[in-house]
Amino acid sequence: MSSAKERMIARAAREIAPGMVVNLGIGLPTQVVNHLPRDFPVCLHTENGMTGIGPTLPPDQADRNLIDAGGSYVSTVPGSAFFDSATSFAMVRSGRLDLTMLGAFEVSASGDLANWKIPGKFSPGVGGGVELAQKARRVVVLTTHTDRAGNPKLKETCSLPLTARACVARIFTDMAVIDVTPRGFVLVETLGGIPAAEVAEATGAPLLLPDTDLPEFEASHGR
Amino acid sequence: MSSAKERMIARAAREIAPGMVVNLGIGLPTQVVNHLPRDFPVCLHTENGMTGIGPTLPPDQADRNLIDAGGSYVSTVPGSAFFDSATSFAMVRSGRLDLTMLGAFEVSASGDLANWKIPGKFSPGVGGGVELAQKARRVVVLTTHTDRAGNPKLKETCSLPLTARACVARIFTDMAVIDVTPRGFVLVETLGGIPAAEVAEATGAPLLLPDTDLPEFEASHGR
Amino acid sequence: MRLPDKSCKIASAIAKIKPGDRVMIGGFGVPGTPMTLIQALVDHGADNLTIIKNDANEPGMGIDHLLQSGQVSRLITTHLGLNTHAISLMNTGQIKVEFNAQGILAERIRAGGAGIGAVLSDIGIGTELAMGKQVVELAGKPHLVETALRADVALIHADRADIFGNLAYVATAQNFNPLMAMAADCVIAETETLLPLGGLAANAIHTAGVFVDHVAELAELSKEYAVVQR
Amino acid sequence: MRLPDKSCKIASAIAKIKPGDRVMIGGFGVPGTPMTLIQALVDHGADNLTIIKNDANEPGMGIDHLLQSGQVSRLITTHLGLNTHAISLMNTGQIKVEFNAQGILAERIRAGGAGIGAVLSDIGIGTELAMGKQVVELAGKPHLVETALRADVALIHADRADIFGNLAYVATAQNFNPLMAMAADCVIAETETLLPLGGLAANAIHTAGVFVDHVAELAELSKEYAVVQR
Repeated sequence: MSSAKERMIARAAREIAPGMVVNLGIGLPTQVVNHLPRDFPVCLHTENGMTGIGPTLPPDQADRNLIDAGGSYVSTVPGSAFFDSATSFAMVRSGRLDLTMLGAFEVSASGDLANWKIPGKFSPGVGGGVELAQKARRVVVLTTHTDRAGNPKLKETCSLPLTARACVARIFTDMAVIDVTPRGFVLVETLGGIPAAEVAEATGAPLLLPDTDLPEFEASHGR
Repeated sequence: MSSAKERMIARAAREIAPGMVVNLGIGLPTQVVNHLPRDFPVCLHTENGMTGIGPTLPPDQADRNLIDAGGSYVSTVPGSAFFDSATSFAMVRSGRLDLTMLGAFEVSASGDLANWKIPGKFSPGVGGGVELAQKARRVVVLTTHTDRAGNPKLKETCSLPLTARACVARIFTDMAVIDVTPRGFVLVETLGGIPAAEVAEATGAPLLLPDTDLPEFEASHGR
Repeated sequence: MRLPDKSCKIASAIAKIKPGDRVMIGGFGVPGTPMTLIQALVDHGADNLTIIKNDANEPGMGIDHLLQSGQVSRLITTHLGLNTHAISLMNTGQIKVEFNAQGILAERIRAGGAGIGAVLSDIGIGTELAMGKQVVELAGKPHLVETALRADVALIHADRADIFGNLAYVATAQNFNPLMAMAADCVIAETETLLPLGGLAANAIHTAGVFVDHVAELAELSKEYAVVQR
Repeated sequence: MRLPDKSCKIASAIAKIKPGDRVMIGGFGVPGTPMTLIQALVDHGADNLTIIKNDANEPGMGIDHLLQSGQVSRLITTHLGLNTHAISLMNTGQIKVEFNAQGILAERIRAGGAGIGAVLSDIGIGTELAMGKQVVELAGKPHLVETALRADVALIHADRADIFGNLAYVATAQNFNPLMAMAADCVIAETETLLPLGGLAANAIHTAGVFVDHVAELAELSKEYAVVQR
């Protein structure tokens, strides 16, 4: 993985405050867990029916009945609990998730998220993403700033089918940290010396600058 | 208890077929269990969250956490299960109760049941009775044929607030067994030599006679 | 990663309850009724409460203490049959009582806990329980809109718990507890035994700790928890 | 009183499935998927089935066998991401696929199992998931009517069971199994271990036997139950 992506993931890990209940979406978000201190007080939730996820395991150490929603073999921690799918989403919809980190195809300047369908190309179904996006108390996105063709993934409005409207609070990319505010995208931090103008250039909607100096990413978990 | 009531209860016990799931309402119905053979294959359900009820226990043998919906201390049998109140009524509403036996203030000739409220006199709340009456696959009633003042409890229409409409299939009284049919009340059996005319006299709606000879109650469980 | 510690003192947890709050209280009869949390709420004194509980216990027991102390203005319940005192307060207009069919009360609370707005049910159609309720046609048949119930605080009784708030119940002490433990902004559980993390088997947990905000071990079981002598 | 014995042979239980039936199948990925019951349904051959399952497993595993054999005409699911074969059948119109949000599929099945007509939910409002659904206002806010789902038959995988059909699951093999085990007219469970009555602790049962019609012990675990090597 590129070091920019690694730094993005490490920076996103700092979004997790002690005591939170957190769901890490499939893909880049799952890797955030590797950047948490070993004794960090947090409860990880997976929508297939578990709280208290422990480290992922290689096949030879795996329990055939113990996976996360992405199909990875995981482990327990002291205090883990198992439950059915209705209970799992009861947690999500009733507001017991403090934070979810999701991937994205597109995010709009009003916080709309599109991450489940590209008509004619990719339509595997929505899974648990709609409820996570719509109901977690805070939704942040981890994504490359642009797609493989260099087109911006942060846009004025989404062109793809939506996962949920006005749900994203913050976006971590391989270039910057960007907040979604009532005024649109606001640049919070840039990555390792990338000029703000370059971030704005790669963003498909106006990018406001904060009044204060822009900090740069710190890669370590600063607590 | 009068021997007529005892015979009514013993006769009602014969309504329970092997393999059934049965809920016995508070009062007379609860006593039906005493008339089942010891090894009879049946699953008793109580709406406060248990299947596989065993015999009631005196206080000195009771488990403080193990009661039925009427507050009696009960016991388990091998295979008993405990669950929450939502699951308990899921069983009821989704049709997993083969039979419920309920008490009654009034039953109408169309099978309406009133058993929870006497305005101005008695209004403790409906409890689980509505769902049992409306959703058990078969609802039978155990009741004295008349109230203490001698007024019929089987009537053309109910005057008290209803528990559920058109739910009662059969009524066991201290005088007779009576079916609720599309044509109204039909006498099925009489108790110990009571003439059909006397049963009809005590009934507040037309009582049809079957085409065949009327059998009398058998008190023993005839299997 | 380790799971956070939510163990607490009962009085400090109960102190969060404000006058006018909606309070769910577990239990069906004695089993599962959090007698000690109820006593702490009496000591705390918050009034004008709406209590949501299956039944009103018996005179001199459980939530009857809250009725005696005048802290309750409204009761959402299914049956008061064993508490003549509660029936008397209702009949004289000193408390407002809303009766629900028992399974519908359970579903409404579960819906609140599940983040669902309402359930559509045909229970009570054609009876006075249907009065005043919104009706929606479903496949040509009328259904009642049974709206979700949530509370500010839920008071729960568990048999065993760990310090993250994972709970296990026994026998018929389960009843409304697992439902109410999902359906309040602040969930306070008393437990007969409090265990360290890992003390409960992950497959035998009835309420996941994610739903629970505070858990307190009972120092002793008062006589109200005992078998009722009738 | 004793509880009835519901133990059975798999083939005779599966023989009750008819062409055109709606069949719920537990599992999320491999854990909890009743691989042996699925194979028996392939052997049985009933076609034109509507399958209700969280996901379509992977090519050559689980319900993909039913897709391969052409027995499925419709699939109600949440995600096909790991089964390219299922996606291809969908894209070429050989099967109809209805996607649900995962938690809404769970609630719809639970509602079917709970004898509830529908739940009202705001999930998916403003997205294409809301298209074609009845809308009801609740406290001034639009909610979608998510109708209950029931099936003719449910196929369930348990870790342990007793002969009355009380079931217990392990780890993340629970998922949709306890919900589907409530929501079908005929519920068939396979179990890794079948115990006599009393073999399961009454407090640690996940699905009460009242919901289950037939229970069969697995003679062996095929390789499809094993850890997937990727």
